[in-house]
Amino acid sequence: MLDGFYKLLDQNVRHLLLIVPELLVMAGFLLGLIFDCIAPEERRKSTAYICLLFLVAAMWVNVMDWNGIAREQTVLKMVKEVPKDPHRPIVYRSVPVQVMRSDALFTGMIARDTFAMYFKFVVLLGTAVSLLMALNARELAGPNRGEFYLLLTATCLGAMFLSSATNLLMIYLSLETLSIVSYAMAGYLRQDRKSAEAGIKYAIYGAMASGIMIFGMSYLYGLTGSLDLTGPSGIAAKWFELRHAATPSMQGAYLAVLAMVFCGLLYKIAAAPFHYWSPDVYEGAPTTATGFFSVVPKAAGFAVLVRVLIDFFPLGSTSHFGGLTRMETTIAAIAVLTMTVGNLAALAQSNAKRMLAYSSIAHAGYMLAGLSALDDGLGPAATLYYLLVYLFMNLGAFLVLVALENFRGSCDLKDLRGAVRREPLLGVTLVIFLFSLTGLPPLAGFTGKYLIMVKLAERGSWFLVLFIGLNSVISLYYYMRLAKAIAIDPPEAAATPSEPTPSVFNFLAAGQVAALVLLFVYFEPVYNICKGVLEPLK
Amino acid sequence: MDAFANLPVLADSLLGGGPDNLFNYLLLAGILFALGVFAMISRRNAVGILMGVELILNASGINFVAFSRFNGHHLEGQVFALFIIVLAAAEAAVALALVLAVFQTHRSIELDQVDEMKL
Amino acid sequence: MDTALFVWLSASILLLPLVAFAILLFCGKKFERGADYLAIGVMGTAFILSVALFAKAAVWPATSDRPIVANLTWINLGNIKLTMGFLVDSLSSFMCMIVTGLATLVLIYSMFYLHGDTLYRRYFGFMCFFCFSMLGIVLSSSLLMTFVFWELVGLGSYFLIGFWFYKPPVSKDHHYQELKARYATGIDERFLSPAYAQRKAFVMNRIGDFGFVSGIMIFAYVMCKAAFSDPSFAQYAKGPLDYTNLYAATQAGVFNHITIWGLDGTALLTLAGILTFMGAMGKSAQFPLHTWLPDAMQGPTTGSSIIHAATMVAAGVYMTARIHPLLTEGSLFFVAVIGGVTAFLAATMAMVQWDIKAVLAYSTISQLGYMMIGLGAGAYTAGVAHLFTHAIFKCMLFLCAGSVIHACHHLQDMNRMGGLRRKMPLTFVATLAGVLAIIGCPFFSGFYSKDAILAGSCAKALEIGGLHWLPYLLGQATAALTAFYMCRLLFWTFFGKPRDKQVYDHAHESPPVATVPLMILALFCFGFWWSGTIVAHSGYLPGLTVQAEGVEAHGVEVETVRTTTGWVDALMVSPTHAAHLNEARIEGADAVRLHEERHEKAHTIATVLSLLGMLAGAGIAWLLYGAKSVDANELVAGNGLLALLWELVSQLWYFDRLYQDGIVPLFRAVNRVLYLFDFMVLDQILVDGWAYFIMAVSQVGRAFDNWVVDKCVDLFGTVTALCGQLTRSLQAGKIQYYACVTFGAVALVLLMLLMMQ
Amino acid sequence: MSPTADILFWMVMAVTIASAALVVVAKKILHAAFALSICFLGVAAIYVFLHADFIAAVQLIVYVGGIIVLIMFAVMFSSHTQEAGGEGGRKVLALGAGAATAAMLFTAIMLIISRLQQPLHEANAFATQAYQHTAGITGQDLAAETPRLGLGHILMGEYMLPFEVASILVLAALVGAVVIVRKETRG
Repeated sequence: MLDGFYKLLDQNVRHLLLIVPELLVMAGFLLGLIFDCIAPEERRKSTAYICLLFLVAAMWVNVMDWNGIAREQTVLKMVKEVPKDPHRPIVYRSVPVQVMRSDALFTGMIARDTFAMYFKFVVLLGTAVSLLMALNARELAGPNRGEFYLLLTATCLGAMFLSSATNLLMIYLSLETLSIVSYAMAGYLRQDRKSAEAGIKYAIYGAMASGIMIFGMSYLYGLTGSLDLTGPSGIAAKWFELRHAATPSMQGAYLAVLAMVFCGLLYKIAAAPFHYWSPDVYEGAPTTATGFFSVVPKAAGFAVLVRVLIDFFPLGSTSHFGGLTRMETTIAAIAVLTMTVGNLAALAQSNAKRMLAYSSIAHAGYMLAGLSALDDGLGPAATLYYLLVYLFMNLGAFLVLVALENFRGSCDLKDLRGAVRREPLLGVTLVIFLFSLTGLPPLAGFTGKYLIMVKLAERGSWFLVLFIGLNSVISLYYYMRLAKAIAIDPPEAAATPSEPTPSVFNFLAAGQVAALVLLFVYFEPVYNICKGVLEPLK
Repeated sequence: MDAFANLPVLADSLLGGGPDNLFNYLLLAGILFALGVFAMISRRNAVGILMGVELILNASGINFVAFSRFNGHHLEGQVFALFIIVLAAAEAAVALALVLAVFQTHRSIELDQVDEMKL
Repeated sequence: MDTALFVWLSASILLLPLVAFAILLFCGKKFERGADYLAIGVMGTAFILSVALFAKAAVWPATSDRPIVANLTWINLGNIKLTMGFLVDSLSSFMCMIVTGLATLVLIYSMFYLHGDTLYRRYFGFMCFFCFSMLGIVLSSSLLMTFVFWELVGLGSYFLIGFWFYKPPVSKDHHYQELKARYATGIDERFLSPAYAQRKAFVMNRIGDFGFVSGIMIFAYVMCKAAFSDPSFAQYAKGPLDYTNLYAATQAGVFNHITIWGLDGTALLTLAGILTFMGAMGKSAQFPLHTWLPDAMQGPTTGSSIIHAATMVAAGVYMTARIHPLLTEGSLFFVAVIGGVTAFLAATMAMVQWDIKAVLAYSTISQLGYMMIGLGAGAYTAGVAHLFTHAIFKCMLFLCAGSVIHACHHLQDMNRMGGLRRKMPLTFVATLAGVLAIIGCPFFSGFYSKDAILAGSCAKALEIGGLHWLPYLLGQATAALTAFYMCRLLFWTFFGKPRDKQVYDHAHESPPVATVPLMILALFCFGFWWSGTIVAHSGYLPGLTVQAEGVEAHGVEVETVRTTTGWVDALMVSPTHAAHLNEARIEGADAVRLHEERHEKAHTIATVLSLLGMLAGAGIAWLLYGAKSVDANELVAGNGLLALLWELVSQLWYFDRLYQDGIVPLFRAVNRVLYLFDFMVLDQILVDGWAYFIMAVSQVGRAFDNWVVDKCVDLFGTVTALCGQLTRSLQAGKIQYYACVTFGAVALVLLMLLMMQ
Repeated sequence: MSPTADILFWMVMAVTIASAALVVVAKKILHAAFALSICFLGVAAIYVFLHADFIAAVQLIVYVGGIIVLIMFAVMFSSHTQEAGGEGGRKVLALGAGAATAAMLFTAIMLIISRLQQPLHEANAFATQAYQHTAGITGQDLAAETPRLGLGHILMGEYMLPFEVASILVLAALVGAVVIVRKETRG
């Protein structure tokens, strides 16, 4: 009776070898934890190096893995060759075997496909950059600093699993890993009133959203009898059967169940009306954490959103029981709402951090607009491309903000005035990041917006195109306010002497600017990759 | 109203059958969910709000276990419920730690007074 | 052997200096001390990789016929794909070696020369940036990429010319005025400062680049048009500006199918070739765009030695060599004439300079002219070989000059030097080797390459005659002039009695960090490195067998070729050389023999004449400046014609005056007219008039405004304020409120979905 | 159907719902916490009705034994102030808004259930067909009823990965909670 179980156990252990990046991050977390417990206070900075080492190793393995899957599509497998002539020995030969486009690991818990690997790459990159930021942020300095790096790493692990999750339980679990650890990060500055407030607000709001989501999931499970999304007896397959046999009134109920599930995902990417938490959390959390929140969990959220969306509304089926168009309209409406709310609210902010928080809501709106074009892969591909660009420009902006906050002590616009005089390179790169966030050429922010708008225009969603254009104009105003404060306005008072800015900031900022220019000049291959990684979902 | 046409039918299928009827559990879960929402909105104490969260999580758990039972004993639902409980514990630990942090910084856990950050 | 190895090697060579530049730029504060070691280490590594690349490329079968190309699609414009990538053949790999090797030595030397400079780190960063751009030109596989790096190289040159940007113009330089040194003649001293010189270099190059871009556009247009109109040319749409594609297309006669402005075929190709060559004229300081190079001497001498003598100015020659297969007879003749005129004019100008760097600068221009003669007059290999030999000895001469200048406390006027050979023996030896090389003394490197150029152009002249004698004769005359001015420099600086006691007493030999690179470079001035006759028979260099095989394939006797070509020639076979030989073969053995005989004859003529010229030039220099048996000033004063010529030459043939007092004012005048038009017509009549009109209209509109529009605006403002209030209340800061709104929204959406039938 | 089981079931339902309602409306937060623990006990009993003994046990141990203790602890620690304070109008407003929202959501959920009654029924008809009487069921019946492996095997088999992830999550949450409440050792 237990034979099946042992087989399963065996298979699971073998599958462990296929999630080396995750294992590496996990090892980084655990080793870092041990080190942090035993190391003396002044050596706790090294925790970050341990985590960073494993993150980079994970990134490397991930890229190699990706390369293997994407280029070869085959693996070598030993086969037994029995010759017809009985006198000749039996030979074992390795032959190339076609790999399934999407390998389901751990009995369908996670998928091993290029889509997940793309997002894992983004997530790992974002975490590594955030880790370097955290290492040099003054507000995080203190005897307990090591824990922050550990929390970052644990969040990254959740994001990685979320990128590849294909099972409701796995989605819920990794989403919660992402969330629960984030709450602690938001409330990390326990002496700070705002940080504590941010933490508790984040926790309550997050619990609320995941509550709605799992309530929806329970119905999904009840209806289909499965927790797997894909597969022949999975939710998606069963779902189509059900929908096929459904009356119009049942259609609405099905969509309502699905909408509840999507609540939890939309909350993660801070789409309206689930964006309420984000400005408060972004303002109260340590600036490093804010930069991290605005990129990594959002990327993972988009990963699972795209995956679930495409599972339920496959690409290429232009009208699936009429549901697709309704779904598209819904996404478009959310997108318009999100970008408008984000940009309008950002207009009046006087705190750079909160301004960027609202702006990142708006960017989620742009990306959702790309997702609303589900007829072929191009809309989501543009969103994926935008996400990579967004990683560089938003994280870059926060990076500079952390550096400026280190010696100005605050992110208020009036305190940041004339910062370019003290840090010319960082000031200039911040302006470049802001240009890119606005979507001005010759930076990749332009390409991202352009790709999304072209796709939308192609299928006649002129309304969305118009809104993206209008919103870009609005955003120009407040981005330029920040740029003006930093680059043009004179500094308020005589600069207080403080430690010099670590050169790692200069390096990272310059690297990210280079990436933005490169992604603008050389966008085609990256866009092709984005198109390619959507293939396994089709 | 047309939209509510099914409700009387539901009422029939409810109540009857006691513990053998799936819909009784669904009803209970719905009520707990709604009460949890109610608590989250009307409670001002942070701990009270967290209680609302726990109610919502319990509602989902009941749903899962019920489906698991009536589904031919696929144990997935029970596993899911198990994980919900584990995660609720973890979440409660972090959230209550945060409540203490709020208490230390604000000397109060009435969350409608914790509103420094607004537009 | 796989292409991947070449790609990795090329990419490492190209990107290493860029990485060093980035490190020095972005976290330079940490590298304040170790900037020099970092740059030298990186450049040395790049050199070693270049040697590996060259070694690999040299044994690649029939290198010159089949370069190794690896391309990536850069921009996808529908059917047209623009590419970027590497093109590795013997030419580019050898050039890589030259660039990285010289740069390594120069950087080592710079540790001495720039010691204590406030911008020390920045200097090394700029040098790395320059090397990156230069290697980009060398390795690029398409005209477009060449152009991109071309501009980057210009930028690097701009940085280094203006390296001491804070220096005032020479007319206001107290140090200079105290020394009362004579700089260059014929250049307005008010406009002689690093900051001005860098602008001048940029603008002059821009004129050349205008032609370059036009040429690229003609090529691109023709290639794309052909690819679309004729399916048999469709493959050219992928990388229309790739060199390999361009070569193939030109051979396939693409230009015969396309017409622009009524031009087609050879005429169009000639036009495109000449326009593209204009870029080289700017970068290589060819007549009439040569005036920027002497000014560029305002930069650090070490920068000048690598950029404005050895490599960047040679980029024009390199590019011309790259597009050589595209050049028609007409454009080649143009190249040769420009080269000849440049060589001659620059040599005359060099004769009258008193600034030691200025002499070298004009001589550089003159030598670049030589290379152009070589390329244009059918001596492709000789031209390229001269590029290499010249790079080494001119780089060294500049470093020697730097050593002298440093020893004399930044004095550049040769009038106050003299007799330095006793004080600086090593520098003297190196300078002597360089001078012997540049004047074409037998057994020195310059002799082989220069002689081959003159022989080649003479053969061409013998073959065609007429105006084709012009480049050859100019080159022949220049050989004598070169001997004169270089010997003058040598005698005036190192021989005779010290003319300035104070300077002489102070002079000293440079430390080993400077002299060791000089010695290494001096070693390479000796001819046996470059001579074919010695090495060819030892036969261990792989290039030769390649050549032999290639020639055997074309049916020409191997022995003949061996005796007349060196190993450099064997490697630097012209892309069209094989084709020419093939033509000759088709014409028959007689044609081959005729070809060989003509070359033998030309070789004899050129060698004898240039040796005579060299001896004459050196002899006159000895009479005038070495032995001082004749006083140069008296000689000039005594002869009216000579005085006139002297005046003409010392005013640099009035080129700078012409540009400064003729063309610049002309532009200013045009500018003024346009400005007046702008001001009077556009500003005063159109804009102001419109304003008056609008003001009148606005008076009418005002009443309307007051009563109607203002109310609307007020209304709008009120609505916006209300919206603001609404948004404010939406983000009220209370979590319960957020929960309520969110749950409410969810409930509404769910109900809406459920109500929708 | 066994009437005993029915009555017991309805009683448990009533107690659970009533105590949950008390959580919402109790004036003192301490009372709410007590009500919540009763509610959790009720849910555990519901799990028993659903033949999920293990889950019921876990519910008892983790919720009643753990979370409730945590909550009590937090309440004791922080609520020397009672919640009743503040203006009455605000309180009524909050209650009204909460009630309205909860009612809307409840309606929506009920509508979903009623609309999907048929597919839900089809998918979950197992028990009503095979086990009409749940009272008096024996251990052997349960074993026969679960032909596949038990929860533990499933956790280590099919759900190994979530199991591992959850352990990491709990560890990370612990680190996070400790970091927040721990006293700064310096400054």
